[in-house]
Amino acid sequence: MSETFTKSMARNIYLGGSVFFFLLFLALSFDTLGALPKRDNRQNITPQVALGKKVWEENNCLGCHTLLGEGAYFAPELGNVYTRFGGSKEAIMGFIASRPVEGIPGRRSMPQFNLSNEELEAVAEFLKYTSEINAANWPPNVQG
Amino acid sequence: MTTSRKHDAGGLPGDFAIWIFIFAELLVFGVFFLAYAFSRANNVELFNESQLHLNRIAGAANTVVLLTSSYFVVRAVAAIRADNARRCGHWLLSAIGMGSVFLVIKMFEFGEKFSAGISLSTNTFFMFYLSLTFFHFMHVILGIVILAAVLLKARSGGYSAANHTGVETGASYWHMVDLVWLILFPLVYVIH
Amino acid sequence: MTKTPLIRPCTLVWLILLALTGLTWFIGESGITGMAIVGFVLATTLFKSQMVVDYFMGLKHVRAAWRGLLFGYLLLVCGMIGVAYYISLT
Amino acid sequence: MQYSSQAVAKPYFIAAIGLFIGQILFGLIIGTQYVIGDFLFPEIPFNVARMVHTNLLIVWLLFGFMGAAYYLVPEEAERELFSPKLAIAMFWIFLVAGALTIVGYLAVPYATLAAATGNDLLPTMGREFLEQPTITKIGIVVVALAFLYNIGMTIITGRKTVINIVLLTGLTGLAVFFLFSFYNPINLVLDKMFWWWVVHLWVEGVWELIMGAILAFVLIRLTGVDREVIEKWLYVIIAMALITGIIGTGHHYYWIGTPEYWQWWGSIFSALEPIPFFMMTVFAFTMVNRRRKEHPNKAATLWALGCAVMAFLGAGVWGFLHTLAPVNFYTHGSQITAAHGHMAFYGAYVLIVITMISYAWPHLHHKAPAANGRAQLFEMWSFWIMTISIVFITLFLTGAGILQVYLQRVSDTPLPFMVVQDKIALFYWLRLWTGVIFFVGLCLYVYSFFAKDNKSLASS
Repeated sequence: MSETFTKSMARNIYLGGSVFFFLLFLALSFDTLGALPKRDNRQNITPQVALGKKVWEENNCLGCHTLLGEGAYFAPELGNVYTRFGGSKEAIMGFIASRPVEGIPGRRSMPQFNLSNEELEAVAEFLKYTSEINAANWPPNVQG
Repeated sequence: MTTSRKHDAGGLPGDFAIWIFIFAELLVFGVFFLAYAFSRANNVELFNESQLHLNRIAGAANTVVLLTSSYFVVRAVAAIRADNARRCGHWLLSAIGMGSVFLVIKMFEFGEKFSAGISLSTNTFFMFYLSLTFFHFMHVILGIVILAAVLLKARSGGYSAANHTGVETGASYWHMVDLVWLILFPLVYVIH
Repeated sequence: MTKTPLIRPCTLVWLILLALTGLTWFIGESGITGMAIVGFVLATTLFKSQMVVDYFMGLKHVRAAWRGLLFGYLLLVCGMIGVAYYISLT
Repeated sequence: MQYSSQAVAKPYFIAAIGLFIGQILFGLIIGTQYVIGDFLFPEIPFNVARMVHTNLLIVWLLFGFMGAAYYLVPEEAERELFSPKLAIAMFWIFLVAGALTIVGYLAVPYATLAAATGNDLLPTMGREFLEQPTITKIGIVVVALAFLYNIGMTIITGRKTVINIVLLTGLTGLAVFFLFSFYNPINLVLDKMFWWWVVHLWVEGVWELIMGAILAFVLIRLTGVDREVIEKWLYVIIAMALITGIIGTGHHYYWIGTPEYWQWWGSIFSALEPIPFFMMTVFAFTMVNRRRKEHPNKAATLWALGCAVMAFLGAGVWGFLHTLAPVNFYTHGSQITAAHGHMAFYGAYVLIVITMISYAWPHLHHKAPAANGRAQLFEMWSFWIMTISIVFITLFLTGAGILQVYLQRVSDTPLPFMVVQDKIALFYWLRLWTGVIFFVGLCLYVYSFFAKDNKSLASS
């Protein structure tokens, strides 16, 4: 290399470049925060949905399932489970409540979480709220 | 480490590090331009219709402004090569002034669009228009910051005919900002 | 190393670039379009950008590979824009 | 070893390797559960075992990073560590907190753990990789701050090299972005959006600074190439990593409710993310080829080169495979993601920590620049066994992912998730057996620490 290539200029590129792109990222994130109210279904966040999210988190549901594609890949996607179960909260509640304690021999099984009826309803409501988020038409089909 | 050896070596003007940055930036802009072009091919009517809402006079004026500021930067480099740091400073200041004019015109243009309720989420065309021009807008700001840093050093006698790599480095970046706009203007404002 | 050879072509280049920008703007205003016009605008753009590379950036005076790299980049970008435009016509 | 306080790195490295073993064991458990669904059910359900697998990974890498910092910072700063006592105290606090958390995961149901640790007061649990109880998270912050203080004081009062400064920025960023793990809004989209500020800005942002700094440190020592050259390229590489990686966060904002423009911004910038990894590979090989001395630690050179190559393959190539929005629409949240995750973490972060251990351990333990030839031979064998295993694990998961995507999402008659899982079980079996071979490689690696050379074998 016959060109001038100094360490101090390389450092300037590093510092300037990262500050520049971080500011750009902040600007885009700021725009996103402004655009979200039209997409994120926040008008349907009720105390029940809040409880549902808490139940979802405190039983580590994401340890097996994906929600909008994020989580573990051991069990089905649940972002659209409300749609997949025919728009029935009862079906979701019934499924969770009826898991056998000892599992299903030889097969993957969801644990029995012993949720109260209030918690069951809350989780179902949370999943309904999730299914109504505008996720750019993802997943590709009802199978998730 | 800081003396310029480019004339005997035929290497790129300025510090090589800035050129790595310039190549990276050109790559990003290039991909962005092609993304625009091929998205347009799939949504010709939407793009043509939306393009009518752009302020082409502002776009053309900004091209003139940027070209002129680039020219001023060339004069600044020539001045320092002639060992005239004072004149180099004047040209740099003029270039920064032109860059600021660009920003003012652009902000006027953005204001026009925002008050019409246009945002990144309006449609694909305006997503690209705002993304590309805002991305470029930020580069103009960065370019001005770089030129200002060079100007300060030039004023304090930091450059001479024998040692002016810093001026060439700043100049190269500024020309890149100009270069990108030269493609952006016809692509987004004119071609339909 | 001397000053005049640098400035004189650059002033001319600057004026040419301004004139070509005016032409591009005029084409946009007149509303005329079609593959030929767009091809012309893109060719102008390629020419203008290469002028900036050669004279403003000063790559005319450095190792040819660098200039070639940038020319290749500009050719690719302008060319692919042309291809995309051609696709949009069909 | 030039400074006696560098020795505090030793317990950190031992803990890292110990937890690595645990991580792989739990990996084997969940690998088995993929094919024998009721394995260890209901004692250790999949979600618990997976949480242990991923959390152990994060914790041992953090141990590795901290150990690496304690080893290299004094040498770079040319002074003793600011406070070796603080470093040892933090080691024990971190280890005990980590162990208690893992025990908590395994001993009681997660909901009980959440209730017992007061998740109600500040709910942060139950999100992927951030499953730790809030109190553990606070503990992590405390340890991180004490660590940064210790390292920072050493650097500020000592020689400031590029490696030290880059490492310090990386570690500071690691601590700062972790703070977003305390932000858990009820709005799911906001939750996910800022969750990535921890996860993405860690692994595709500030961790790359740490990785680059460690790699540069080791390369200077192993090759004897001029520090100026290596540091210059370190700056350029991490600059490229951040230029592409920060906006690259957008590749996680395609389908979680964030606006559509992220599909463009994310695709364009993350498509360029392989560039810094490619530069790192070229950089590592160039430096080794231009070496000015023959360092006796051949194993460390192998780990370092392997790290550069595997990081490029795993993070660069396998990342690029599914980063473009139109592809990701089909592959998002499938086994393709798992394939990429395994090779990227192994290539970039597992290998950089082992590179550092491999370089530092002989100095720490034997007061010599390299372990004996037989120990190095075992190290090299373990490198090849683990690396080839991870390549095959990645390939099998990619195969599983392609089939899954086709059957479940692309075909005209999409099949339900569990039906598809049964159809691709063969790939999971292959992955599991490859995982066992990986574990053999890991055992060999552990053995290499105890391997005596032929001479002492013959005399005994």
